[in-house]
Amino acid sequence: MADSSVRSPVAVPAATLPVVGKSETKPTWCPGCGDFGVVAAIEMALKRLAIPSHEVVLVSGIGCSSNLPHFLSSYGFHGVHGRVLPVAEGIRWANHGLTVIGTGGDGDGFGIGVGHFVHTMRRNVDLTYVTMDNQIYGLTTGQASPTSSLGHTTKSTPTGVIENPIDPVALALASGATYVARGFSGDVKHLVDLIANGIRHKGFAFVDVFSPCVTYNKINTFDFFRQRVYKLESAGHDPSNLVRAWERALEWGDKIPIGLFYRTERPTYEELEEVLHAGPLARQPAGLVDPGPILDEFV
Amino acid sequence: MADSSVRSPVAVPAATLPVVGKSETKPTWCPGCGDFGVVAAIEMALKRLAIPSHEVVLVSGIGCSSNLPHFLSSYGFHGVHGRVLPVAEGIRWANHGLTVIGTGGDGDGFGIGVGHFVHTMRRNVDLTYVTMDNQIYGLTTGQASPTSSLGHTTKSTPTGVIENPIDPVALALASGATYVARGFSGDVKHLVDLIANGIRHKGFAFVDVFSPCVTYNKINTFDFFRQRVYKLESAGHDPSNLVRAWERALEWGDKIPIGLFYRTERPTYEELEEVLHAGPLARQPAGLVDPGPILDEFV
Amino acid sequence: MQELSVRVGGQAGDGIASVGEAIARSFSRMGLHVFALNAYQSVIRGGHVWFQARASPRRSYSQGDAADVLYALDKATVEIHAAQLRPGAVVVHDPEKFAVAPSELPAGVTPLAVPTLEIARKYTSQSILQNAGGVGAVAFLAGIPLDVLHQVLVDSFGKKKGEVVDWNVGASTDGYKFAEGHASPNARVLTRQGPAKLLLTGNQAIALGAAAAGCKFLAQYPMTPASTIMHWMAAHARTLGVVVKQAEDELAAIHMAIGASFAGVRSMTATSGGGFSLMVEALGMAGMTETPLVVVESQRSGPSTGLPTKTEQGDLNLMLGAGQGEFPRAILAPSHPADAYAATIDAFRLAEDWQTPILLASDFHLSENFATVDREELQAPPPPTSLFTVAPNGGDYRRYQNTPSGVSPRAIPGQAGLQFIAGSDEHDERGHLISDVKAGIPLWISERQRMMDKRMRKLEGLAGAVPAPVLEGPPDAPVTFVTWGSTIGAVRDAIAELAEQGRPANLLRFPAVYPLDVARVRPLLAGARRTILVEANYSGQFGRLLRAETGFAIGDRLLKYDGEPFSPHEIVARALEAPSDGRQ
Amino acid sequence: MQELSVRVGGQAGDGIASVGEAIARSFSRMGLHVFALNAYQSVIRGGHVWFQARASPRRSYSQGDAADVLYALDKATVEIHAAQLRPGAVVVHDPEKFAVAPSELPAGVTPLAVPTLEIARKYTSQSILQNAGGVGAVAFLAGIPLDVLHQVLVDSFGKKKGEVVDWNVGASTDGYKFAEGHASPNARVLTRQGPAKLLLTGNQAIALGAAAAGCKFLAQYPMTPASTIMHWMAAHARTLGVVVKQAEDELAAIHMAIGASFAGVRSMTATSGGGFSLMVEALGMAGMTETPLVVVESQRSGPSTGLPTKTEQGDLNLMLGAGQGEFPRAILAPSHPADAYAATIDAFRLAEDWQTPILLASDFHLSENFATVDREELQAPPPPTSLFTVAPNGGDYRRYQNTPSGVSPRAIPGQAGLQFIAGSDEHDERGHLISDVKAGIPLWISERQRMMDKRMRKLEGLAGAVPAPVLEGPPDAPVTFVTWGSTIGAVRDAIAELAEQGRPANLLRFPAVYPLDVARVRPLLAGARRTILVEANYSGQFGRLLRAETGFAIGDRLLKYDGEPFSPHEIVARALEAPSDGRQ
Ligand SMILES: Cc1ncc(C[n+]2csc(CCOP(=O)(O)OP(=O)(O)O)c2C)c(N)n1
Ligand SMILES: Cc1ncc(C[n+]2csc(CCOP(=O)(O)OP(=O)(O)O)c2C)c(N)n1
Ligand code: SF4
Ligand code: SF4
Ligand SMILES: [Mg+2]
Ligand SMILES: [Mg+2]
Repeated sequence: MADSSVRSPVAVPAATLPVVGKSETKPTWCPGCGDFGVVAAIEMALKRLAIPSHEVVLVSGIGCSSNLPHFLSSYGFHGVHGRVLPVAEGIRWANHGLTVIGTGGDGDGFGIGVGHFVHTMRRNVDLTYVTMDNQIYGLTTGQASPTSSLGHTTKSTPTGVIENPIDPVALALASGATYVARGFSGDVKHLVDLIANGIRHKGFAFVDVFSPCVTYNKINTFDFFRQRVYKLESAGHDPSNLVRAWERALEWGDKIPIGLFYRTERPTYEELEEVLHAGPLARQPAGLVDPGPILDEFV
Repeated sequence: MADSSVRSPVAVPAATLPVVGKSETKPTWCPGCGDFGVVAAIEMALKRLAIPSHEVVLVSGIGCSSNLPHFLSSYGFHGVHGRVLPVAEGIRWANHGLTVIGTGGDGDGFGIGVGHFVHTMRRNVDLTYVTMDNQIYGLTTGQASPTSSLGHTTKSTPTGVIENPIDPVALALASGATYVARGFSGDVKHLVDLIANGIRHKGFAFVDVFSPCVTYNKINTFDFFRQRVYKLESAGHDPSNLVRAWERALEWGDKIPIGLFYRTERPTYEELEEVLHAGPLARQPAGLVDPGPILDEFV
Repeated sequence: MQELSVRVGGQAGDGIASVGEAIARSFSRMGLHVFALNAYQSVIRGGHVWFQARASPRRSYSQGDAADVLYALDKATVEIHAAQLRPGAVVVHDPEKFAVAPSELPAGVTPLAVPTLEIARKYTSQSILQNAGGVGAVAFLAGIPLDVLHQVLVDSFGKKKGEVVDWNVGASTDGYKFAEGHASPNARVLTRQGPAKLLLTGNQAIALGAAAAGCKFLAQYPMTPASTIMHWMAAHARTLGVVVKQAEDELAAIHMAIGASFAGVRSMTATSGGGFSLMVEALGMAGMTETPLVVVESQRSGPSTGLPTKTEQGDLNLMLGAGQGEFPRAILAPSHPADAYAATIDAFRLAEDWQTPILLASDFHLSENFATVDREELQAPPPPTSLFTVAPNGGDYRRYQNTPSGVSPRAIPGQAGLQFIAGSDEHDERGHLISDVKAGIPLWISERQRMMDKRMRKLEGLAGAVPAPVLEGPPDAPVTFVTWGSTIGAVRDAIAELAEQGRPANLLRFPAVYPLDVARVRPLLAGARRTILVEANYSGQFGRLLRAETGFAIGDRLLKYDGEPFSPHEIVARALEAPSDGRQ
Repeated sequence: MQELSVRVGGQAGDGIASVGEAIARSFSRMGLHVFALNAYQSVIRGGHVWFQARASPRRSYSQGDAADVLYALDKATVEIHAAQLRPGAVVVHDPEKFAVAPSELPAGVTPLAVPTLEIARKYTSQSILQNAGGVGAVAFLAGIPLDVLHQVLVDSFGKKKGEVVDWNVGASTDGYKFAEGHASPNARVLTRQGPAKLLLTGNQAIALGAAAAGCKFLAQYPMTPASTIMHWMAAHARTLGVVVKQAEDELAAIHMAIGASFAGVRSMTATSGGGFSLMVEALGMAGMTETPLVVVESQRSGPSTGLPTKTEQGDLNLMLGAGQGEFPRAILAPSHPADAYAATIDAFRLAEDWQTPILLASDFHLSENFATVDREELQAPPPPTSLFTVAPNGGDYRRYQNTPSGVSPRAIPGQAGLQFIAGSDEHDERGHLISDVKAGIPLWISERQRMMDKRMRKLEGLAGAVPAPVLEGPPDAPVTFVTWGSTIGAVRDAIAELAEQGRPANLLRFPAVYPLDVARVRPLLAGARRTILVEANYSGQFGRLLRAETGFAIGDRLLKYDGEPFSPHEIVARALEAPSDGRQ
């Protein structure tokens, strides 16, 4: 049987409630990795919103970027490759009092995990998903990712990528996401806004972040993006218009938009799931006190 | 060891080459099922294009609709649930002399299989994918499917669906499909055109077909569609314009467009894969006659 | 054994299951025990389906071997089932549809032509009443009082009463009277035996057990024969306060359940072998992150898509091997709905106590067939204790603390001061990664080993915590059947039959097939005079597991992998045969 | 054994692997045998990584136990590895980076401070030349002639020659000369032994073997330690005419490979346990549709993500159980690159002969480490015969014909007149479904059983067709090690060591772990005087399989699951210990 120490239920005194900060684990990313900007931005966004650490859960898959939860002081679930979103959904539905943020890479989210990506968005689950899109598989030492550009030569594509890259923003628009943004880890301040607003947003918020891999992607570098990105906010873009958002999503070349592409309001999954109206599932009473009444149907 | 009969290689006399027709297996669908119209349309399209049966491979997953390959006289691969497209891709790459058509249901293609759907389209693999979209899980006796409408009550959603349905056409546009069409099994003639043109199309051709389930979907019936569908061909739609296609994809309500939403030309995966320039892989010589030269790199 | 069986056959779409259920429920309301078999094909309309309700005063555990009343909705039914009718049986059919000549039936079996369509037309021109007359006739032959049948029919329409209900009552009365005028009740008819029993399927029992155990979250993707767990739970979701999520696939389903469990609710997923194949990676993640999880694996005939609506116990190897690397798990294998209810409650308790995935192995035969259960067999378990098991202890909280049992204190997101990362990589007691900058460094090499030992140690505890193997029947019987799961049912019935023939046999059954407490199992096997392994698979998977664990090779094997459940007769026959050469 | 080992350590990103490979390749070009271990962590920069090249005139099969030259690129390397240096060893380091006092080293080990950075600055201010001086010094200590080293360095730059190459040559010369002036070569240095040997990893051997066997299609998703199969094949795709597809996930990868095989090309997929977990369902589909398929499963430390860059043999249960229901499979487990080449060729032959999936079990230790192979060991197999094995015979073609061997005539799409459907549902000899309107009907119940028998019969043939177990060493030795896969290497080295100590031992190894020809295996086990199971996993998975198959319980077990490969010493130590109580 389990140790007795383990079985003693206990009241939780919510004494001091520090907000999310750095954890005792130092990031293991390569010096200069784009992901440093993203973890900083998430930390600042959570600080800005003053959400206590113990009410935040960071969920990730596998990849360099997916180590992120270890570097902040919140709860975290560092699962397997590509399954960030179903785990995050399960957490939200079990306790929609928590702030749940999915984090991970482009391979994790748009390669192996793209099916969940599409389905979570159509559900409008109220969570935030931040992808560190470096257009490469970092942790496995440099193969093509679903967002690698045509012609990119990598370990798995020594003669160049021959598949059209996935456009995460277009895919999000097509899948019914209610908050669709793109950031750049070279512009942390802007990124903090996108993430903080995403967390505040009621519904699924997607923030794709250009987060250069300085080790394996010699094409989509900080410089590459610095020369190309422009802000939708300063370009008069109307984020409430789905057709305009689509047009912007298709832009790729000398000018690449970052910022908020689209935002709309739609009831969240949690709002539509009536069982949750009685409060977070984790706090609702569980079990049948008396199976009697329900057994009548089997007579 | 294997039987000797099995090991005797043999030349294949391409004597008489009948085109695709019905097989000796009679469809097992419910009387009135929409899938009858789809199998008829595929048969007619293949007849119109005069493709011999032995050069056609129909690939499917699992579902009522996925039984389709059994009812035609071509080769077929009736695989597992949701994996139509990777099997079809493998077949194409092994022998791009074959005409490969993926078939299956909405659950198969847009539920469990949606990840492959997105990736196959961005690759522009030269195959045709026909989905029998009945907005329900037929073979498992009537649960909600990813295309079931909001509010639809089914065995798995007794209080109504609360997820926004997937829009396969929008998803296809966002994923880079080069031929995106929608048909209705109540209009076989029109459907034959869409499928035949899809097969002719150089690249990935997607034809989503409203194919009512008369047993489990009492909402999206033949009548439902008869009252709503209109043809893009008669509405002056320009299928070369991706933004116009997107606008049409968003239409859903009293008027629902069918026809060709979008078509463009882009090199196919098979064209870009240089190894295939020497002809179908299945006919290229295999094995190392002399490993010697390649071993030098290990010295 | 005293028993009477009614079989109904026809095409999918003919309403066979409703007819069958009405008869079965009439029996259970008479206080009789019922085992009801629902046999169908992987097609929605057409083909051939049948339903058999076997009633008896004492509990019978299987569908039995023969029937006494056959209601044939098409001619094929007569052809397929006639051979399994007992002398004295009657075949009910409508002469307007097809004729049945006595010569087409075995000796002692007679046809009874009932004008069901004609009766139906008395009430309506709609086709909804076709079977009511037949059901009435069957009731007469099977000794079901008309009032019992009527109440069952009325209840089956639920709240939507109206003229259809009246028509059904009328037409079934007509059928009953017609039979009364043209035939006599079967000689085996049974009388009322006291209060109504509950009639439910294995899947209903599992869903009910989960609710009783405090399951608040079920994520599932439809797959026969597991789908009806979701259907039942979805239908009761609001009443029970359970969130039921149909996921986009089984990968998502299990990950959702793991996420929910991590966040503090008892969670479950359910599937069949094909879907479970997609859950293999996540199962190991639950093991590694030490997240409680209950997974129902309802087996069907494989391999691959196989026979989706037929039974088999062919996934044991899969359940044993699921997941790369090693982590603790247990596999419970109930045999009967009453048992399934209790086993599900056990599974939740074990998952939470041991913080690891627990598999509940069912199969088509248990999941989709009906059996009677007494109310007392479905007790509410003690209410689950709080999941919040840990006091905040400042910076020293170790989620994966290395304890003697292997079980560590568990915090739940939302608890202040106890934040940790549940990681699928190897980690230390605090949850910090060992896989990156620590891997391969001497200090951490041994820490990795300690963490493996900590987790795997749970297996020893689990072996004692799971239900123990049971030797049923005379301990010194000359024959011992060894079996597990739903196959136990037919073996029990076979043993009763053998006992009637003066041939004692006993049964060594394993309510939990893994982990085994070898010290407890070995003497049970060693004490047997002749062992016969009975399993519904090709290679005797459980027999192989037993041998791997104990070294004991079971002498004889009766294996079945044609999709059909065992019938008691074939088990009896094997017991009566000479033992084989003992080769395994 | 006569041997000399060089170890290099530092941080990820320091170029350890290139330094190590240069030393290893210098040895192999001297005609020496080499076993080279590449130890890294799941992190791209930082942490601690090392590389060890062990050279010997006779083949050594493992990394051995100790080193004679340590090139330390950081201080941590000294701390971590000093204890494993043999007397006479020298530690090369750059004093500009850190100092090493003799007192920090074991007795008999001396530091050698080499000004590598200073040397580098002579040529360039770029940081690309940091290690060249050190490599030169190591070469001197290890008895590598300067010309050999230079040629290796030049070749390693491939076609992109230029000043960098010259700088490397210059700096390494400087390092060599510096060492020559300040130290003497190790006493164990080895001399040239004839023509250069080939040096390659297990994964390179597998990829090469696949190409030799006629593999034309490889679909894979990156996963350590299988990724380099794809890397090698992709780099040679055009030369070899192989289509290499990086799929969106492992589900797609295996389905693509099955599709390609169905359409007539030899196909393969490769992954590690996590990815293989996602292939479980498809594996059964290949079994059911009788499509040939080769799957490489390169194991790493589990469970779940575990230690992605460390070794283990923990996925055997997974490989045995993968797929719901039952279908034939075989599992080959090579131990060394030479062996891996041959086993891959075998795998393709078996897959095609028996039309079923064949698993090639590798692990990190085999896949990612280097060993030397002689050219003669890598023969081209006889060219594969045509896949088009069937003459058109009109309407009577039966793709799934029930034959004595279980293998049926195979047609390939594109062949006229032979169209059939490969179905994952149960089907008859023609490929028509049994699952829908036929399921459960007596005639088809027995046909289902026959189809199961037909497929499963292949297992009997496979048991004879896979490579047989081998008893290596003196047949009557007092100790018999039982093992499989990459662990064979350390056992072989341990046996050599034991022999030197006058303690004979032998080795029962299983090139194929499944299926086993029990009649052949039993006497081999029964004849052993004392058996010791050696496996890199927690529960002795292969030992359990052996017991399930043969009833034989192996007396002693040496199990390791800390992520590190076995070292010969720990195996020797176990053999010298008293036998345990034989409890398994
Ligand atoms: C099922 C499975 N397949 C493959 C892997 C190996 N793997 C680990 S990380 C990774 C991709 C990493 O790329 P990305 O998600 O873009 O993250 P990045 O490292 O670039 O941040 C892969 C393929 C795995 N862990 N699990
Ligand atoms: C891995 C797996 N999960 C679930 C199933 C069960 N299953 C069979 S068909 C089906 C869905 C059928 O729906 P759809 O694809 O829309 O086809 P339809 O029957 O409506 O034509 C499901 C869930 C399965 N066969 N395999
Ligand atoms: S490999 Fe790339 S993505 Fe990974 S840590 Fe280094 S820079 Fe970042
Ligand atoms: S259940 Fe629906 S989809 Fe399936 S065959 Fe019947 S009508 Fe067609
Ligand atoms: Mg990436
Ligand atoms: Mg459907």
